[in-house]
Amino acid sequence: MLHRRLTQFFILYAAGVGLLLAFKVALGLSDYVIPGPGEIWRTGQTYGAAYAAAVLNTLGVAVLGHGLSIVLAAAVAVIARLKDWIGGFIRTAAFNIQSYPIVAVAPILFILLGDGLATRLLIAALICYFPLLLSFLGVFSEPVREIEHFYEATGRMTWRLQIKIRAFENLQKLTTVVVGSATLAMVGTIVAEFIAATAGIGYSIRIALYQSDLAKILVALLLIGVGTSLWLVLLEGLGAALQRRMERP
Amino acid sequence: MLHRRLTQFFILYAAGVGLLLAFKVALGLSDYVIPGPGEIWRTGQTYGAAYAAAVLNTLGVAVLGHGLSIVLAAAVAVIARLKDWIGGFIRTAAFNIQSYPIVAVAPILFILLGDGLATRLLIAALICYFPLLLSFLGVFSEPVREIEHFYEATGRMTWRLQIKIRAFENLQKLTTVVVGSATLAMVGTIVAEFIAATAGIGYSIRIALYQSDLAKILVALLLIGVGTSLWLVLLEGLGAALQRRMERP
Amino acid sequence: MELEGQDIAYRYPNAAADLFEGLDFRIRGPGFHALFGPSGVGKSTLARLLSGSLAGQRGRLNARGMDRVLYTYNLERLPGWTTLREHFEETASASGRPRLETLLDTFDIRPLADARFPRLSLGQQNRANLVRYLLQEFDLLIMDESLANVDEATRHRILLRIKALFPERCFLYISHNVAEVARFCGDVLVLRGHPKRPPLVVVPGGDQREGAEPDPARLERAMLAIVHAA
Amino acid sequence: MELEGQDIAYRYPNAAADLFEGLDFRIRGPGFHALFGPSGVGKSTLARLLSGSLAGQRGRLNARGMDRVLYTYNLERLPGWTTLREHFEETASASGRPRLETLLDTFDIRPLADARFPRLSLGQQNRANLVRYLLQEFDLLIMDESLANVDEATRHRILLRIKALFPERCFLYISHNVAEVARFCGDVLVLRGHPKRPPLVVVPGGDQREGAEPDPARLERAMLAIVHAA
Amino acid sequence: APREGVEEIHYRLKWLCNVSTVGDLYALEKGHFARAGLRVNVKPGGPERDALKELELGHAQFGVASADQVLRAAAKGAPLVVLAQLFQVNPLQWIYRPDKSPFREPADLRGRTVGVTFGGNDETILRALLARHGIAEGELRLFSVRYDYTPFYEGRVHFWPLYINAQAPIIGERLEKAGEPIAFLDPHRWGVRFVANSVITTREMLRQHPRTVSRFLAALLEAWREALDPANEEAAVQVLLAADRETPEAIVRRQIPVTRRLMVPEPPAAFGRIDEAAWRETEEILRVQGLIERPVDVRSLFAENLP
Ligand SMILES: Nc1ncnc2c1ncn2[C@@H]1O[C@H](COP(=O)(O)OP(=O)(O)OP(=O)(O)O)[C@@H](O)[C@H]1O
Ligand SMILES: Nc1ncnc2c1ncn2[C@@H]1O[C@H](COP(=O)(O)OP(=O)(O)OP(=O)(O)O)[C@@H](O)[C@H]1O
Ligand SMILES: [Mg+2]
Ligand SMILES: [Mg+2]
Repeated sequence: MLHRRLTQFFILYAAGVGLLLAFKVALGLSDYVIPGPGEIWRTGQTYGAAYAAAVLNTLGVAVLGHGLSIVLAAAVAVIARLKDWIGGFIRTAAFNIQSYPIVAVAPILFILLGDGLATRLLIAALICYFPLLLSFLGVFSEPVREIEHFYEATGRMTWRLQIKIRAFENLQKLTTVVVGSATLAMVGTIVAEFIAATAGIGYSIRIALYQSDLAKILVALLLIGVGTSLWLVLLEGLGAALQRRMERP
Repeated sequence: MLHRRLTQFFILYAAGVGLLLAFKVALGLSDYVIPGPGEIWRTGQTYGAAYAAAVLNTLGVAVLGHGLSIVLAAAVAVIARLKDWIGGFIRTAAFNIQSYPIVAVAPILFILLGDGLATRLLIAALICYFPLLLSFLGVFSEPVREIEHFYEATGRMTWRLQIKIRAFENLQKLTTVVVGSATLAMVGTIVAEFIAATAGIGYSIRIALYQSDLAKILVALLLIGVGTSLWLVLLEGLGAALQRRMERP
Repeated sequence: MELEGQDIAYRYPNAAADLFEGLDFRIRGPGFHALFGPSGVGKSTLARLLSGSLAGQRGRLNARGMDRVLYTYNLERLPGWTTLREHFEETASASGRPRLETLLDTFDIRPLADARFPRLSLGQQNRANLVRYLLQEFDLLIMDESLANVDEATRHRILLRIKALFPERCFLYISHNVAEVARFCGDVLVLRGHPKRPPLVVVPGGDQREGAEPDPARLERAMLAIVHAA
Repeated sequence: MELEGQDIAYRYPNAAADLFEGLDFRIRGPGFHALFGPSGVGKSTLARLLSGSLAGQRGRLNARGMDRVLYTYNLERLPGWTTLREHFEETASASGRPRLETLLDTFDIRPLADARFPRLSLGQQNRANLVRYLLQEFDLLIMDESLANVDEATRHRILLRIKALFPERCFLYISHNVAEVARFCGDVLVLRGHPKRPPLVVVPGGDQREGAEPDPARLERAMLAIVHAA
Repeated sequence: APREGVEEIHYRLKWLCNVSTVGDLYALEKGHFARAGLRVNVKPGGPERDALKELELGHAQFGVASADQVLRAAAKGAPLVVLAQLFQVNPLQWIYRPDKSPFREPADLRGRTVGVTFGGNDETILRALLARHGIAEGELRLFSVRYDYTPFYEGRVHFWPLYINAQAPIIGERLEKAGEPIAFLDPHRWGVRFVANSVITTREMLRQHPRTVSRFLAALLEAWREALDPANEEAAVQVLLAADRETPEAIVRRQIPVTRRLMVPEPPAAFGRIDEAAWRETEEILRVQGLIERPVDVRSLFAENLP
């Protein structure tokens, strides 16, 4: 699994870089527009170790942010699933806030929360929670009549039970979304670092952009890809194990 | 519906601005950190019309980008749902690309595609397609045995039919996600404008950010919120109509 | 205890015509009664109206001492995350819990008590579902084809035991098995297809009890009456 | 045409013991046969093995002229986006299409032809599902409680019509209704619970045809034999 | 925990750690702050950061901001005090290829495409330059600049803004390697004096802790002076390399002399000198372009009689 994922990623990455280089050769672009393979290689050697450490750093925050956004999305979805005014209000809030670009909201967040880890985590979580929210909302607001009827009829239905039933019946869908949203946590963290950190791979990318150094960016993308692949494989393993446990006969 | 959505949004917005102003008064902050109501009002009068036009401009691109990303997500999900190597490959590709922050990839996109509308649309679509993909993937890869059995048994199953069955059975979930992802298209477009446009509300926000002009940002957020609300209500109406049509007895 | 319907009518939203109208009936408890009629005539609909899980009927429904009406149908599922026993114990009412062990034997699902619902066979699913309803408090339990996928021997044993275990309750049994309905039920409410008048007639059934033998002649008569009415 | 099983055994993954083992049987076509047995004994499992929708059995299955085996069960659903008629017309095989109108009448669903599946009553759903299978090409059709929720009169009419319309095909009918199985089926394969040996016995049924009256004595005998075997 | 008698202070920079912050880093590394009895937390800035807001909110006690930020804030009533002016010459310049788009005087901009960050101070500076030399905006094309240099590399944009001390050595080296001649348009040479980074604190801080302010400022300016002293260049390089692992040593060695030229006034002892005339000019540019709504008395911004 891990092996396959990584192989696939390397093929993909090689194809991407190959395409860029082909462009370079075809249009006769000079090294400052698209760096040559030699420069990419040298940059990798020089910055590889430091960037790998930065990616690990970022991954750490991303894992936290992902957890936070799962909790956040679940909480919001549970309320927003209600058909009444409060539910509509929370839905409106969640949807509208999402349409604000984080860069526009970030200054306000910094004003309100300061610039500790909290703000960075929150930015990462805000970027990652919304797709989770959408799926949770879809799953949590669709009744499973054949199971719920009994609890309704006997007056035993609670909102927690309802959520549990619907989540369980859609376990596979939820696992797909939760695992997939991990990559969003990654990008969320990187963006947060990009805006306001002094560590992590997002910070390195920021500097590389400032220095107009595409070779560095390509090295960073490689390491982000490897890090993400590792994390996804881990999460998928966990998801599959959970599903097996929950669905055992 | 529209009325309620807008009311809810205005309450929300007023609460947000109220909170900021409370902060201002409590800490005795200058107009530079948090603008006073008078300045917000004047800014609204001065820039309101121009910003509203910019929001409309952005909405137009967002609608296109949303459509594009629905098509993209559906296409990727249809392939990625396969259990074989190709499916895994596409999944890896889709997931890994998603973990790249768009700011890091944008320079490469500009090199490859130039900085016309195409690039902007693509960035908007890239930001918005992934949550769609996750949900589509979840829905498309979970069999509906009671319906599919017949087609499997009689050798009539095609991939298109399979998708159709699974999509239809999960119509409500899909509608939720498609409607909800519209706001992501909005934010995607704004980010694209932020990175590389000379029009649209994202561009205006960028200038306001450079000028540290929170009043302008607040006016922009108000108009984005109104625009998004209108669009969401429209989409929800469409979604509900479609669902009624599809599920009529 | 009694549930009386006067001039009951119902039309599905979007439907062009009433599914039924002018229904008059009286379900008297305690007792084990049946609701019978051809497929599609509206039995499930009427049952859901009686239990309140469907609303919108016209006419008057009067309940006297029959307030807790439960409706169960054969497609219901138990949650997949617990074993049957855990589910039963969690959901049983205080008064129902002591009955659990007896019911496990009556329904022949003791060997399945530690299994989870999704892997059960159809008949096993039917039985597990019915057991949990019998652990509840109720005045009237409407069983909509609840034992349709259970073999006859087990089903008959179950019906007789239910009648013995719950002498104070009222049941409305929906089934397509004429012989069974005629043999085990008190009143058989026969819902009739469209042009027939009156739309509902009541035929007395054999109402056989545990240990008693059915009277073949009476049974034959009841069966004929039911088939004739439907 | 013939489907023969020798020493068939099956165990569910994760299960502690074989569900059944040492099954020997022969299903001869053309003909209308039954698979009978108590709930949970493994009828559905065996049917899915025969049709190939479940794999992993031990022993040997030999088909002679019985290659197209279809399995249908009563929980199947039709897609919700078309009317019944559209679905039937879309999915019918070339040879099946001419039978459509006859089947609509036989199954009494002509008035529902323009309705969509989800709003049908249970028995209507059963019938719609079976109709589409009868529009297919097949050598053997296994019907797993496919008419379980249809009223007796309609069901009997349907069974007789099927036998008349498909004299060249083979059917395996799974039902819990002893009387019906004994009356309409040729061979009744009785699958027996665990300790009993042999695990499967074949009892000849009444095999009644359209227009012919059942022979009460023969039927009585068949019923007793089946009940005794199960 | 801070030692007895040591004050904890937050100092927010304008940008990420690079050559423009060498003195700040030097002060930290070489113990200038510590010797002044201060425990300073030097916090790098960033794109969406605003040191002035943090000062007002009390998240920081000192900060670095550009003059346009300061004037904008002052015009809106922010209670700020300018303690020292770091850059004597604004480092913002435009890179161009003299062979393809030669530049002898501002009139040569006519018909060219010039990159600006809309809303950024490069836009303000360019507009001031155009106004000063009587060039109408319609006579050239403005190109919206963001992260990516490709439009300049591809020759679609002729003049591209950058920081001459930090970015030019990097970008320049790359173009030189490709054999392309480069040159820089310096608005300062063409009469636009637009003040860049300064060290700022709040009025309240100055009133309540005047001694802390003067100790901080003295330590900081001393550190800057030493860091930019050619004699200490090796030490400055090492300090920078330790803080900024992303810039190669060779580049850092080229960045420092450029920075020195922009920052060190005559005489060198007056490091941090506040150029009041330049501030006036900056204020006027902002006012003329409508970027501040009311005039600011620049004198009132400057700290007087520090103990
Ligand atoms: N996936 C599974 N894993 C383990 N055991 C299973 C699984 N599916 C079914 N069983 C068990 O296998 C046995 C046979 O099931 P099957 O559905 O074949 O019975 P059946 O004869 O069709 O019963 P019914 O008449 O109630 O439909 C049952 O006891 C059931 O609990
Ligand atoms: N939502 C609906 N809208 C319109 N018609 C409906 C709807 N639900 C059911 N019907 C129709 O109402 C009629 C009665 O349905 P109902 O399920 O009550 O029948 P039933 O007597 O229980 O039949 P069966 O014995 O087959 O279960 C059927 O003809 C069915 O097609
Ligand atoms: Mg029914
Ligand atoms: Mg079965």
